[in-house]
Amino acid sequence: MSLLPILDVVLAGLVIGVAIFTITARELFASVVGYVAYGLLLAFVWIRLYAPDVALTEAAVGSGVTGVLLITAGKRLGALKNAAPEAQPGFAFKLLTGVLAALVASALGAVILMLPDPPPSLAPEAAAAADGAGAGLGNPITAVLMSYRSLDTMLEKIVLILAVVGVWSVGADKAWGSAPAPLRQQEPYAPMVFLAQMLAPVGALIAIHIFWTGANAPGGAFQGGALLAAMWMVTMMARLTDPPRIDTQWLRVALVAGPAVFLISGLAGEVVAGAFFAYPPSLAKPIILFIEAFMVLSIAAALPMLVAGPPSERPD
Amino acid sequence: MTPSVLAGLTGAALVGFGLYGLILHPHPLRKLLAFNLMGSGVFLIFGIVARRGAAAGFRFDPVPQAMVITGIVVAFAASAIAVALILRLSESGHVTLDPEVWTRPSDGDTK
Amino acid sequence: MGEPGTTTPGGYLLVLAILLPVVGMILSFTLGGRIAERIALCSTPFGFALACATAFHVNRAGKPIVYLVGGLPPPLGIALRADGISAVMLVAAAVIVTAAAFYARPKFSTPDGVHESRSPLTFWIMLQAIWAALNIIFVGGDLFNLYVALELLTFAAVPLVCIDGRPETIAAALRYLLFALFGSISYLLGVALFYGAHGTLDIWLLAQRVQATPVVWTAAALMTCGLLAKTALFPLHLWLPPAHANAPAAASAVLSGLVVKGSFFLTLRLWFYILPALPAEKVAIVLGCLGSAAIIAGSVIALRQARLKLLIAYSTVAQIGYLFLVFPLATGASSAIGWSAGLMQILAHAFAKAAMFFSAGLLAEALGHDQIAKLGGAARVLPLTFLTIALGGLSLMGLPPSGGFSAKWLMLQASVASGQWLWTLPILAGGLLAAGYVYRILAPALSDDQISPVLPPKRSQEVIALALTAIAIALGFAPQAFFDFLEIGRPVVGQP
Amino acid sequence: MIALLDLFSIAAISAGTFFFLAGTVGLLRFPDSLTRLHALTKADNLGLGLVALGLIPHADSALSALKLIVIWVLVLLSGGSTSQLIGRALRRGRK
Repeated sequence: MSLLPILDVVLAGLVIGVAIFTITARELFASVVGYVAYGLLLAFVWIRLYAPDVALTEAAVGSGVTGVLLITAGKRLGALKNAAPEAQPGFAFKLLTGVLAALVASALGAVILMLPDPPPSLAPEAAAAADGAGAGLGNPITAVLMSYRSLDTMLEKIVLILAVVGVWSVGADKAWGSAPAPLRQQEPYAPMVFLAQMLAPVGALIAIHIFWTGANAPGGAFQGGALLAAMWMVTMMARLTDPPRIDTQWLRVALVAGPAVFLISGLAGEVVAGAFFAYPPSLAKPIILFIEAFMVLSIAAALPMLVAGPPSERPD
Repeated sequence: MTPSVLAGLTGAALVGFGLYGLILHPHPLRKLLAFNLMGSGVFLIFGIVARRGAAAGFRFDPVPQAMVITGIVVAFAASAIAVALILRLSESGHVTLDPEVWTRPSDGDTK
Repeated sequence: MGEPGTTTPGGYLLVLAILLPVVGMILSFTLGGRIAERIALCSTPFGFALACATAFHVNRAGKPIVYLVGGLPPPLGIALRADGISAVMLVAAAVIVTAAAFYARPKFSTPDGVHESRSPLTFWIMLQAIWAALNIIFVGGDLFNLYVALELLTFAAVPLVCIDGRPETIAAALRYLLFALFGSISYLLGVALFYGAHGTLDIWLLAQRVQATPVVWTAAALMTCGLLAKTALFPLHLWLPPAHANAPAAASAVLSGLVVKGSFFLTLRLWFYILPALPAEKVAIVLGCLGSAAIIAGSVIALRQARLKLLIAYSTVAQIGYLFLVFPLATGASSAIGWSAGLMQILAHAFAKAAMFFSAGLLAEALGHDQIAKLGGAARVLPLTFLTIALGGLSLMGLPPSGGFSAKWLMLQASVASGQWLWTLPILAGGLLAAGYVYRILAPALSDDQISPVLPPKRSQEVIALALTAIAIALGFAPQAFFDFLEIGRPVVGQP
Repeated sequence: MIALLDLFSIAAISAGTFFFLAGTVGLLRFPDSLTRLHALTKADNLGLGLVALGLIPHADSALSALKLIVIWVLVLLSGGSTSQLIGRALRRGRK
C-alpha cells in the first residue's frame, strides 16, 4: 500500500502540469485539448478522494460532454481566418496578475491546512437518514440530492432549461424553430458509424443501469442521463441522427419532464406528507426513482442540445 | 501528507492558475477554459471537505459531494452559453471583448 | 433571522413565491408562442398577492416566518426564511416585474402569422426566471441554495442583454457572463470553506457558530469579492454600462432596478446576518471607500455620455456606490438609521431607475435615437415621458420629497450621529453630480428647439413608467412603521 | 485450487502490465504518429484484456466477471475506432 502516496503525488503533479499547459499553451486548440485531458485526470483524483459519484460525473460531463463542446468551438474558432491577432498582455500586467494569483492560491492553501480538526461532518446524519425512514436509499448522495437538498436539484434542472433557451436565443430570428446545425458537417466516416452502431445500444443499457443502481451504489440520475446524452451525441456525430427541430413538441416535453415531475411531486408532498418536497416514508424510494427516471430523460435531452448550439438557417 | 491535503493544495493551485488565465487571456474561449479550471479547483476543495468529513464507518460526507455534482452541471451549462455567445461573436469577425472595438463611433441610433 | 427548527404559519407562502414563476417558466417553455406571454402576464398578480401576503404575515408575527423544505430542518435540510427586508424586496420585485411585463407587451408580443418567435419567447421565459431567482435570493436561508439562485439569475439575465442580436450586444453579454461566472465561483469557494469550517450552510446556524478565524475571514472575503463583481461595484463595474445600455428597455429596467440588488442583498445577508459578531470595521470602511469611489467615478462618467441609456447605466454604477455606504453607517453607533438608509436607497433606486429606463426606451422608440445632443424640444412632444424622467431624476439627486431624498438624508444623519463625518462628502458630491447629469438630459429637452413630429408612444407604457416614479417619490413619505418593519429579524450587532 | 487461481491471476496481470509497459515505451520511442498509434492500441488492447482476464477469478459474482469482460470489449471497440479516426486525420494532414 506504500505505493499509493507516490501515485497520489504523481497524479497531483500530472493534474497541475496539464493545467499549466492549458493556461500557457500558445495555440487555442492545444489549450482546449489540454483541458479535456485535464478533465479525465481529474476523474482519477475524485476516485482517490472516495468520490466515485463525482468521478463519474466529472468523466461524463466535466471531460466528456464539455470536451465535445469545447473542441467543436476550438476547431471553428481556430479555422477563423479573419480573426485579428490579439494584443498580447504586457510583461508588467503579466507579473501583476501572476503575483495576485499566487497570493490567492497560497492564502487558500494556507487556509485549507487550517481547516478545523476534528472536521465537522454531516455524514452520520445523512447516512443514518438515508438508510432509515428518511428516504430508504443506500446511496447517501442520492438521498442528499433527491431528499434533503431537493430544492437545489430541482432548480439545477431549471438552470439547464434556461441554458437551453439561452443558447437557442443566440441564433438568428429567421432560424427560430428550425434544427441546430449537425454536430458534424462532413460525410460520416465508416469507423465512426460502426462505433455509433455498436456503442450506442450498449451505452444506453449501461446508462440505465447506472441510473438504477444509483439508489444504492455510486451512480444516479445525473450520471446515467449524461451517459445517455453521450450516446445520443455519438449517433449525431456519425450522422445516424441529426439534432431535432427546436420547436418539436416531444423535445420540449422531454426537456421539462424531469423538473416538471419533480415539481409536481414536490407540490403533492404538501398534501401527502405534510410539507412541500416531503415524501411519505413508505413510498420515498419508489417516488424518488420515478422522479429520477424523468430526470434521466431531461438530462439526456438537454446536454446534446446545449452542445448542438442555436438553431441554424442552413438547410443541412 | 494525506491524499486529501494534497488534493486540497492542488485545488488551491488550480484556483490560482485559473484566476491568472481568467484575468490575463484576451481570448474569450481561453477565459472560459480558465474559468473551468478555477471551477474544478473549487470543486476539489469541496472534495477534500467531504473527504475530511469521513466519520465512523463513512468514507466521506455526502453533502459536499452532492454539491459538487450540482456544481459540475451548472458549470457545464455556463460553458454552453458562453460557447454559443463566442461562436456568434466570431461571425462578426472580431472574437474580442475589447471595449474599444465595440464602442460605436458616435451614432446613438437604436437600430 | 428566526429560529430554524420549525415551519411557522404562513411559511408555505415562501415556497409558493418561488414556485409560481418556476411553474410559469416551465409551462411557457413547453407550450411556447403566444401562450408564454399570457402565462407570464397572468402570473404577475398572483405573485404580487403572494408577496403582499408574506409581508402581512411577517408584520403580524413581528418576527421572521420560516419554511423547512421537505419538513427537514437544517443543517441537512434547506430552510426558507422571510424577515422584514425579504418581504419588502419580494413586494418590490413583484411590482417591478409586473410593470416590466406590461410595459414590454407591445415590443415582445409574438408577431401575427407565426406560431412562435425568438425574442418574445426568450423574454417571457427569462423574465419569469429572473423573478424566481430573485425570490429565492430574498428568502433563501442556505448558502448553497443561494448559489444556485445566483446562477439562475445570471443565466436568465445574460440572454436578455443580447436579445436583439447585434454583435456589440453579444460582446456585452459575454463580458457580463464572464464577470458573473467569476463572481459565482468565488462565492462558491467561500461556501466550501464555510462548510469545511462549520459543517453547515444554513445562515442562522452559521451565525451561531462562526468565529473570527482565518478560514472564516478568507471565506467571507471570497464571497464578498464574488458578490461585488456581480453587483458591479467600482472597480468591477466595467461590464455593467454596456450590458444595461444594450438590453431592451424593459429588460434594462429589471437588470438595473432588481438584478444587481440581488447580489447586493446577499452581501448584506453575509455581513449583517452571518457575521455580525466579527470585528469588521475595517471591512466596512473598505466597502464604504469603494462605494464612495463608485459614486464619484460613476457620476463623472455619466456626465460625459452621449447616449441617454449609457448615461442612465453609469448613473446605476454611482447609485450602487451609495448602497455600500450602508456598511460603515449601519455598523456604527447609529446602526438603525444607517440600515433604514440603505434599504431606502435600494428601493428608491429600483423604482426610479426602472422608470427612467422605461422612459428612455419610449423616447428612443419615438425619436429613433437616444442621443442626448439631439433631444432639443423633445419634452414638448413627449411631456409625460419627460415628467417621469424629471421625477425619477429628483429621486436620484436626492431632492425632497422622494425616496432618494429620504435615503440620502438618513445616510447624512447616520454619518453625523456616528461621528463618521467624512462619508458626508461623497453623499453630497454624488447628489450634485447627479443634478448635473439629470440637468444634461432635461435642459435640451425643455428648450424651444424645433423637433420633427414623432410617433407618440403608447399611453399605457407612459403611465406604467410614471407609476413607478410615483412610488419612488411616495417612498419619501414612508411612515416610521415602515422603517420598524425593515428591522424585523435584523440581528443586533454583538448579539447574533 | 485457490493458490492455482491466484497464480493464474498473477501471471495474467503481470503479462498484461508488461504489454502496457511495452506500449508506453513504444509511444515514447517510436518515430512517428502512425507507429506510435500502432504500439498504443496493440499493447493496450492485449494488456487490458490480460488484466481483466486475471481479475475474473477474483470477481464477487458472475455479473462482476461479465462487467469486466464488457469493459474490455468496450475499450477494444472505442480504441479501435478512435485510432482509425486518428489515423485518417493523420493521412489527411499529410496530403
